[in-house]
Amino acid sequence: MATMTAAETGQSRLRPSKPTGFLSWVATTDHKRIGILYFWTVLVFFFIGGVESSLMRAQLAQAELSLITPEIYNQMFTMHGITMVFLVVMPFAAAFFNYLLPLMIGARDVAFPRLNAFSYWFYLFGGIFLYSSFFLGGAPNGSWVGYAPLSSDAVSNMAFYAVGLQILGVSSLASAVNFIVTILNMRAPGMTFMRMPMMVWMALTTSFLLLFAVPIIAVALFMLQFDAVFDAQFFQPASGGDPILYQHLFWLFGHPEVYIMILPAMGIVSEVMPTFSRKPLFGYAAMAFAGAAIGFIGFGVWAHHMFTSAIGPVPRAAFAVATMFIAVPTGIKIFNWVFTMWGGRIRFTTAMLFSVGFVSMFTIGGLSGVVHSIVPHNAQQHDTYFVVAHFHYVLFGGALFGLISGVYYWYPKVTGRLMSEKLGKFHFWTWLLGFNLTFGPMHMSGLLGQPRRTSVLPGELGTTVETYNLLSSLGVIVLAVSASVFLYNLLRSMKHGEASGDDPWDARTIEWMTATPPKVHNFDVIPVITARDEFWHRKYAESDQHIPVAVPVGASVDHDEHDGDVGHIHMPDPSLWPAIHTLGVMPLGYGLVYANWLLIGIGLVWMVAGVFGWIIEPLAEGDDDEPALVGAATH
Amino acid sequence: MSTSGTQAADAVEHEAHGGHHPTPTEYVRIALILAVLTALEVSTYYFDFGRAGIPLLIILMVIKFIMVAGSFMHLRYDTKLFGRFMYTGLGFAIVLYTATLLIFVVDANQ
Amino acid sequence: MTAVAHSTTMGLDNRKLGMWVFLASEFLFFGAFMSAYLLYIDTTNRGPGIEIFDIPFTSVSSFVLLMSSLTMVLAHNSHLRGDMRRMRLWVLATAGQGMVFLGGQVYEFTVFFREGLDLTQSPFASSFYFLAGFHGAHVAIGVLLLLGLYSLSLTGKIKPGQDVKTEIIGLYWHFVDIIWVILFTVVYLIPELRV
Amino acid sequence: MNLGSDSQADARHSRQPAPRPGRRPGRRPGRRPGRIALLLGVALVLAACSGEQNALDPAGPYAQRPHDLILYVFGIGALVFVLVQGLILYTSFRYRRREGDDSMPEQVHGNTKLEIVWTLIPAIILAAIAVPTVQMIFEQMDEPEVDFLTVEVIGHRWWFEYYYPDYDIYTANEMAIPVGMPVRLEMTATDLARSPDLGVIHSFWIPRLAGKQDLVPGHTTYLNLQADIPGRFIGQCAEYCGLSHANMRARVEAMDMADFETWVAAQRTPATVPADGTLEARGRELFGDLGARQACASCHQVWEGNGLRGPGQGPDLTHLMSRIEFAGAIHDMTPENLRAWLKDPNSMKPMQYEVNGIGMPNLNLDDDELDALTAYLLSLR
Repeated sequence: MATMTAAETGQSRLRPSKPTGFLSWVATTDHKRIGILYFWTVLVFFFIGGVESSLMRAQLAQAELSLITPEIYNQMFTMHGITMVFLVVMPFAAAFFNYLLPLMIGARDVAFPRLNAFSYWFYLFGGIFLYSSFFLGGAPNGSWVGYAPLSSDAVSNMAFYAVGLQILGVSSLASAVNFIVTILNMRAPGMTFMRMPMMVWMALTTSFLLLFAVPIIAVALFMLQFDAVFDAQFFQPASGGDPILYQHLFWLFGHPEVYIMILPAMGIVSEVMPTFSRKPLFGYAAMAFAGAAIGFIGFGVWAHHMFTSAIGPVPRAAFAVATMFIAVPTGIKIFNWVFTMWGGRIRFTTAMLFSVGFVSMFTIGGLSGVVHSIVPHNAQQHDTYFVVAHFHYVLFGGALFGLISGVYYWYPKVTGRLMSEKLGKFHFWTWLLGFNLTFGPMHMSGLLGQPRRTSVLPGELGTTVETYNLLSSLGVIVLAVSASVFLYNLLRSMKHGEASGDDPWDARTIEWMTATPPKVHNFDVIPVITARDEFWHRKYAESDQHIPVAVPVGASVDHDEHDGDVGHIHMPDPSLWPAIHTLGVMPLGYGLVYANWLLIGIGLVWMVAGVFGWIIEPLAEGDDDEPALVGAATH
Repeated sequence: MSTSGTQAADAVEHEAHGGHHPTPTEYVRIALILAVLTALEVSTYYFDFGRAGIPLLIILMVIKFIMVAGSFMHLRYDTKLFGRFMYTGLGFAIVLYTATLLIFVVDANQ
Repeated sequence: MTAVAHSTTMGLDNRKLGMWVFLASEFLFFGAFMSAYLLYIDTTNRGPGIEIFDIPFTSVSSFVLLMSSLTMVLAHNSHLRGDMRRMRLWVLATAGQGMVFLGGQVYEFTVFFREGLDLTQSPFASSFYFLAGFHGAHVAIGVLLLLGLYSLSLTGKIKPGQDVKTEIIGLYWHFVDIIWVILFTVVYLIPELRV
Repeated sequence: MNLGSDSQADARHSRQPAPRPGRRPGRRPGRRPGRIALLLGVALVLAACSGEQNALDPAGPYAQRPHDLILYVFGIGALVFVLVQGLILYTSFRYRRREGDDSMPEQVHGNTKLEIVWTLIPAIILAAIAVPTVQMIFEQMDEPEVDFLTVEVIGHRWWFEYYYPDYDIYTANEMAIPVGMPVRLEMTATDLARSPDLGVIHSFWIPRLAGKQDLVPGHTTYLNLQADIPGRFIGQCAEYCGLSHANMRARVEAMDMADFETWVAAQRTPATVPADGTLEARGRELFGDLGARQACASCHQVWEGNGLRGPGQGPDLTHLMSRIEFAGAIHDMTPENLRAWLKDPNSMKPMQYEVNGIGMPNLNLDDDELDALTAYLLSLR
């Protein structure tokens, strides 16, 4: 793990300066430590989400079971959805972005380190807030889409959903702004857009999607929450409100959200595949623009989630066509990955296996996605297990496979040790098996008439459907075993893993150029970038036949003008204010859920005071801007 | 390293448009024009412009928008990137929400 | 100051860039409220509708908000020239106009409420209060920022060379103003033409 | 459609013995193109043709047409699947690094021609499936061109109500339709004015007859369906609607025209009033008056010929025994089940009466009352 050098932060009185210990993590503004915080928090929520899904699969293992009551079941699938989308996949990507973006673009940190900490705390408190509902009268049970007017019914407990997601949205929006500015403005000299690693491209695209999508859900959630708690009339048909408006607003956000979850994984795969194929990414420009195109078209297809809702044939037709054509850039990406491998010398490490698994499984999810755009038959698939199968192939077989690939790939960068390949391969194959066993049969049970979100498997669906459900439930056991092995491998390798050295994979991008684990300031000398895959080009020259030839070690290293003395590089100071400020969202949130004006007031005052403390907090080395003027300007 | 580059950045920026900042007099002139336009807008409430009313209001709104954004927010003098952000956001909002409202209109007519 | 100062990639200030990025997303925020308002403009559930608006009154407060943009830009101009006394004056003037606008809105809401336009009355009422109210919340945040700026410059924490701070608060303020330029036309004036 | 319903002397409705599930429908001749291509898809689909709620086993044109289209798409999809997965596997094996091989591959950065190829080919394929899709969207949603039957469907938490405007018939859970005639459903969800159920979104879905369509409060949505063979077609609510979403089933009973006319006539007859002094008569009395407790009649209607026949808060019970199932069509209409239901409804179907007033309350009936009410309900034929 990264350690913090406190040398330069000692002189600030009001800032915590201890390099280790609990407080140092609460106060950290180091993007690497924040990334690590994200990662472990994600694992906790992933575990909880997994338990929720296991309960559901147990209930559906056989027809007409009653292991858990419908009340509990409905909470389980709602919280499973919310957890996996907002508390696992999205922040998992944030973990990678946090840790890697500055390293990949040759920066010392993100543009706004304290805002970065703020994002993390908002995420953590948002998650805790959502889960506190279990102890306060039951979790939300109106499904993760929260369709009004069902969700404005008090019995659905969706006020917690509306406020909790709002909190998570603030976190996402803040990190989106942070990453966009970081990528645009903090690149190392020579790092042009077309030299950025593909992962950075995907981070940029994802951040823009968040930037434009989050405000939309924010509005929908405000309306929903005021409908539920304060009797506003946005979606209440009794006074002329229109529930369809909620669906539009939700999916205007919800569809880009799908790409927000998948694009980071695509970025990871685009880093892993070239490294282990020992070839550059095939069709770099096409990949970058296909990613942007997916994001852009992704904003124009939202109503395809509403093909069976109250919308007419004209919008149905228009959105069907738009939806189909999102398959084109997706196809471009898949072929480019395959041709990255083509002609390479592929080393099948665990990371590479997960990446290949990603491409393969994601293709299946993509194909069933195209099938949904066949509107007349969409009416048969919609809200059945066919859809459940589809989006798990995209988000589990896609996003999660990619993200786990990234864990195996960058684990040595973070810890300096390799994860066990033997356990890793066991993890991969059981993961692949368990995944397909769980979600493969759902394609069929859906087409055979099993709707989703039902707390019981009706016996009248027949024994075939029952068999498919049993298979799905058995698959969960395989997945649970597999996940335990993964966790064991993660923890064990931290101490006992083989030492990795700085560049265990013969990698291509500059995050592998610096020390492993990276020092707190990332690079002793900011590298000057002269090529895409800069690190590779420093290691290898190319023969006439474009075959790489190793160059002598050290022939191409940035001149270290400090001769290793890097103690004076000023890094952002740690600060407690992001955590303190953010904590105010708890009273505010509960106040909004229970319509308690006192709590709302406390929360608001707390947060305003927190911002104030944040602003006037002294810095170790002068003010943020125009430091040269600090001495001169005294009036 | 969030802070170390900012001095240079500001230097670049001041250099880039330092000489083009409007003077206070110019700002006041712009504000006066804005005031006149607002008066014109409000006059639609008192006088009947017939069919021209709504287009007139929209045109006035757009002019005011561009004037404030261009002069007061310095879009006219700053890097084009800022303008691009703003108009991308605005464009997205207009296209998406117009499409949404259109869906309601189309469906209501069926 | 660090020894490895390299200018930002695009030669722009991070905070200013960040503010612009944020403002881009704000359009989507207000746009959603505005579409709800336009969708529900006639859905009054037998309660008061757009005829309740008091155009002359709102015109005055709109005008005040518009002029606050002028004082804001003058504040930045003074800061740029290092004239902190004038800068503080203009900042206060801006905050004051913002408060006048807010006071107007509170008054307006109170009147509407007394006339039966309750938040829970109809989708029209809900969407109107939300649209105008969230704009008001933005103005309120802006006023807080301005007062913070004022007091920090008073205590010497904000110095003549640091005009970026005034500038980004100004950007936010002008943004809130141009949103009102749109709202005033779309929410008040255009519907009024149909009455 | 014109039915001489009054001529029916016997109000007792003899139920159609429902054809049992799994029966293969006669394939309609002269269907869409593209069936040929899809050997693999068809094989997959045929292997799965069992069960009653099966989208792959259409029994009418509104399910058949999308089915034919999807087979064509599944076929293309299967082809792409085999191609891409084959390519991935081939590449993985062919280009894996051999033990001891430390040579370096050629550094290929891309190939514009290839990029164009794999941009254009998918685009063309998609265009090929877009055209029939768009055509069919309108075809499926437009009003049928031939004579059709209209049924209004109202979604409640958690049961479907049907109203036949041509005949002024109310029924619940089970909808009778004539074979071979298109039926146009006009659907909405209940509103606050009528029941404490807030009015939430449901979705009506009988997979073998048509795709699903949501029922949205405040909107009227339409769905066409048609059964080409007689039988009982099952389905269920497909849009999550709260606690008992899983217990909200829908049934369509397709019968020959003559049987349908008989059914209509029976439904139009008033309920028979039991003779004085019988257990049924006692039950009828309790139905209308349970003392301090809420009477059945405050939510349920049994139309005895006087006054208007109108919708109640709960299902219309005038001809309760003409239905096979009750309680959202999850329980068979047996005397035991009915008695258990009256005794403790919540144990048979979770509802939210305590918190939301939705569903049936527990009326704390004693054994005598249960016997009388059950007997009365059993007499409503």
